[in-house]
Amino acid sequence: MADIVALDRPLDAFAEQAPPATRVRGYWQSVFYRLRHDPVTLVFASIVLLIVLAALFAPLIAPFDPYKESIVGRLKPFGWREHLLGTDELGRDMLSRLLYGGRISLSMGVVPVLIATLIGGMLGVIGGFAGGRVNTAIMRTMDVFYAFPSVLLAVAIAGAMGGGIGNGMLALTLVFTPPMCRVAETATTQVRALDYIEAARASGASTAAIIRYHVLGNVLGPVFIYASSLVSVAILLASGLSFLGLGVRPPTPDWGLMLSTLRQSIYVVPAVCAVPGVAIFITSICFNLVSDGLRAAMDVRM
Amino acid sequence: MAEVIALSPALDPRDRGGPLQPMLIARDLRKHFPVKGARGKSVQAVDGVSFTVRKGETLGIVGESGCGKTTLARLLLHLIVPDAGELIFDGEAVNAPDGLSVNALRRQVQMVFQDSYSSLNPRMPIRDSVAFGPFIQGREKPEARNIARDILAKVGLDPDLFGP
Amino acid sequence: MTYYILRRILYAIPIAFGVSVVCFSLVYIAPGDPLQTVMPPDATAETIAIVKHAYGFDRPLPVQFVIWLGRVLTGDFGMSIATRRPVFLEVTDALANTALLALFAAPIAFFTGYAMGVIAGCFPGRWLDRLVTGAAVTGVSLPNYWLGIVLVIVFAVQLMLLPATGMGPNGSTGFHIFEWSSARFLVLPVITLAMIPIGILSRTTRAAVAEVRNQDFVQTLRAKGLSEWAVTRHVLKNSLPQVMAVMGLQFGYLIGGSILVETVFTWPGSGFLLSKAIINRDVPVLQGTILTLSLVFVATNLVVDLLQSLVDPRIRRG
Amino acid sequence: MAFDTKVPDSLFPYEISYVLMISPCRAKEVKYNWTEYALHPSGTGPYKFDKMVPHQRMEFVPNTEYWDKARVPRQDRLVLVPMPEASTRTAALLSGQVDWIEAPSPDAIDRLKSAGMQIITRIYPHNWSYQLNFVKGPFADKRVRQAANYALNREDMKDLLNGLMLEGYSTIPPSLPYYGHPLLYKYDPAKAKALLQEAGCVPCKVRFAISTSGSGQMQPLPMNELVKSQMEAVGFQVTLDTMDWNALLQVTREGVDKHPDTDAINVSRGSQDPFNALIRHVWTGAWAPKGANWGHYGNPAVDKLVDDILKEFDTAKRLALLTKLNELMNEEAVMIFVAHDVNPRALSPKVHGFVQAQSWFQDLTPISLSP
Repeated sequence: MADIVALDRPLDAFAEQAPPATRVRGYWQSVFYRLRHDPVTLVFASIVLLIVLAALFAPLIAPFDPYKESIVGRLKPFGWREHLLGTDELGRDMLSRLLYGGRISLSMGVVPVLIATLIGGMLGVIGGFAGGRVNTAIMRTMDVFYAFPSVLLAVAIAGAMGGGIGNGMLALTLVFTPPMCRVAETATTQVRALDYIEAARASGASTAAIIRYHVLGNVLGPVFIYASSLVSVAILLASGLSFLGLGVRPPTPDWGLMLSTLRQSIYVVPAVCAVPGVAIFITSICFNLVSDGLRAAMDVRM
Repeated sequence: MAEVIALSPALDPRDRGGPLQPMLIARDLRKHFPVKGARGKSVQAVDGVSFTVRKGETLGIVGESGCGKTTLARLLLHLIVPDAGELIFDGEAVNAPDGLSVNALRRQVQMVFQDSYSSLNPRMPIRDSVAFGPFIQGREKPEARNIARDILAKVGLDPDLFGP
Repeated sequence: MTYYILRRILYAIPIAFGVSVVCFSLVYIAPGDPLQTVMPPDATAETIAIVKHAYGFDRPLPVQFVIWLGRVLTGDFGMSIATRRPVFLEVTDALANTALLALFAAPIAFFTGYAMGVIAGCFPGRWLDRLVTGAAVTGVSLPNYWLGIVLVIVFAVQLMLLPATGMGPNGSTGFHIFEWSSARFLVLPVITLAMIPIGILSRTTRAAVAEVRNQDFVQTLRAKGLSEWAVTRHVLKNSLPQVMAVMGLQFGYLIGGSILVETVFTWPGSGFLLSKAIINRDVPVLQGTILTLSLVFVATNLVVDLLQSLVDPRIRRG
Repeated sequence: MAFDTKVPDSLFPYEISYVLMISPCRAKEVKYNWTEYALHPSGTGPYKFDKMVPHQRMEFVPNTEYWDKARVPRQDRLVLVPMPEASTRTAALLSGQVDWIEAPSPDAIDRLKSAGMQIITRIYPHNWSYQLNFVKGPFADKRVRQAANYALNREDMKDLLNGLMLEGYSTIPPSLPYYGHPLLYKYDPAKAKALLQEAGCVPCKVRFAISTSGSGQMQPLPMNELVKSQMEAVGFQVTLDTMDWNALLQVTREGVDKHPDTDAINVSRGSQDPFNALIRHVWTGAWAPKGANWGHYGNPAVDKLVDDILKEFDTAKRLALLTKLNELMNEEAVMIFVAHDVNPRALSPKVHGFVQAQSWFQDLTPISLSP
């Protein structure tokens, strides 16, 4: 009987040698687990966090009032009278303007991506799930906007409407909605064709329940990864619009606009004039690297 | 139909029709798909299929790909509505006014898919996939989870390994 | 095969139509009444009446659209407010100059980007891969118009090696590509323009090559005893379609998205024309340039689409 | 040749230089197609049009048969290249691509000098100021106008522009014969605050229409930001409506009726001759859109003075009247006076023979280039 018993419960033989049962992680825990063990992404994620916090708490940490001019203190190099990063063409403190400017540059970059993710994502899921005429209608309109290179579409809309933060953000949202919708639609159509959707329907789940529990979970991954990669593109595009005078109006601080107005004084204090450019570069490269890290952590093949 | 079943398995309290009532009876099931473009012509996926499956019996349906096996399976679960024909599940007509509601049918019937990779939601722990059925049929989350844990244990899977 | 080409072309026509609708509406989303945006500020009342009739501003919107589309198809994009020259003339001259930049920037970007991507893809994880990935992500994250300014300061002003601005010693008409006196004007703009496509292309190629290398058929090739070099050749062929799609898109961006670089270098291309149109509130030029550039973008995408199907038989059955 | 004017106008000889003429036979030749005419103009000046590449360059060659042999140009070819961006112009000069640039940005002056460039400046009839809205809004009250003038620290503005300007206390620079002794609004913030209190305009909300760039506009963005901060220090609340040069010109032409909420426009004006310098800003006959009196300033005393000037053909007497008009305009503070441009130019060391005139027009013929 003994061997029968053994046969009866073959698993036990292995149980003792198997390592202690590792804690079972849900999908999101495993993503964070992988992220925690990826030093490169952690470093850049903390830099991004630092930048966002610095912009958020600009009023508290900015050493000077970003709008206070002092003609005597015009275009001074780094470190001139506690102006760590020097002063701009009107003698305003560069560090303070950089912090306050961060608010606008970041929001002009991040907000349109968020809105585009919401609208584009929703349209994509609806189009992907409904299929048929609805899908064609949505996707073909998106294709029309897809036909414009992103810079061109942003410039066309902001240019026609006359610039300003609101128009700039609207233009960027319109630029990012089509690609976001396309990513969501592709992900949704792939998911919809999988068997567990049919299994869910077979267990009596309504379409809403299916979308909520099965579709969204799987679509959010690729959508979120793609959105994170769009942020750095958005920041560059937003600063480009300001550079062309289509974004923020003076005297409001914004990295793109500061870069443009400081072009005139590049011979007096080249380092100070480079500061906004460096800020744009660091922010966008950090967002890019964090996005790559996220993709590696989340995009787990079965 | 009158032969006596050998000693029937232990009575299951939910067994409505009694041990002798065939589990599933299909009578003249029909499902045709209109062909886009060519009006009038249609693909006769399932045309007048009838069979009976008794309790404890296993029915195998064999056919080349595209002969309507999957369509038939979907018809049995009412995932697609048959054009004609009748479905009797454990003595009650499915989707008939006095018979078994489709939702009730769904509680007792499920599909098992060929490709295991696509039959489980990768973003959901196994225990939650198992608990999804009872949860969607109205059970509270904790209760559904316990049901899932019991089932996993019953089939020899250690529940702790399959869900946080 | 021809059925597939026909279908792609038919598919592109509604897109082009959609693009023209968007461009048509640009006049209406501009603040102020459309007539004011299309007329020079000091136009006399009588010319305003003529134009009002020509544009048919008094007619219902769809009719106006048809009139506008009819005129656009015959090449009449209206008059530029700033220079009173026919917009079509302005746009075509400018487009030729932008195309020249793109024709130089594209091969450089595609070759460098592809080479970097392949190297990174074939040696994943090694220091070479990290170096290439680092360079690629830098290229993508750099604001290229700022890079342009820095390059001008360094190479033109400090070192006086290259010209700072403009196109050729005697303008675009006297531009002879094969003489160094003209070609030297291309160097800085092309480098600046190529930065982003190099970054994007090397990242895409690296991902495509890495992915193909993981596929089972690569193991079987090795099992059959093919040399590593032969295996790589197979890998490259299989990763090409995906890379080509991105190349097509990037070429379109080089043509359509070069507004910032051209503004920094005052390169008389369509991008610079667009930035001037914005500054002068010259809506007809804005509209005409954007319509032309996006139609070119649609055309390049279509061509790449067809090329891609040549390379990858699977798509042909599509 | 006789010109008969509809109304007696003693200043007409001054204004004739502003009337631009086209040769009728060439116009007929190109069948009045102005695009064609632009490519084949004709004229009798010291330079001959050689060719033009739209948006990029225009090239001239000397007109050897010019009637005044002394002024036949001493260059082989004169090429004009439009570059809207000041930093691009500076880079073009420093990289040796061009030999002469207009209006370098003030901050680039030191770098240009260190590269051996000649920086040429000279006061000329130019006025960087704000034309005010006399119909609706705070500036209808003279005290508010005077307060705005007292609020400005023009020395600071000069530092901002690296010295490239003359403090502006009147519509015209002191070098003009009919400047006289106008009331000067030296920097006096206390007086400005007091005037605002007295006028009961606290805080005094005003909206300025300004441009991002434009001919004669000097460095509009930084200058306007400085004016805004100085005026706000005394109790004004300034909103800057930034638009591009063409849009601002349109606002200027259309006049105050079409833009009631705009309290001032920042458009630089040439003050070449008495009419353009003074009269057109304050004469009721020049109300926009007909003339340049944007804010519809109307004052019977001024109108009478203008009529006397136009009827006075004796230059000495007319000069006295003009001086009286300038002093009256200052007393009335018809504008916010800020600065006079010095028309800065940067020339490569190889350029010789250029003498900058006190005018918007310059004589390029004597210029020569050493190898």
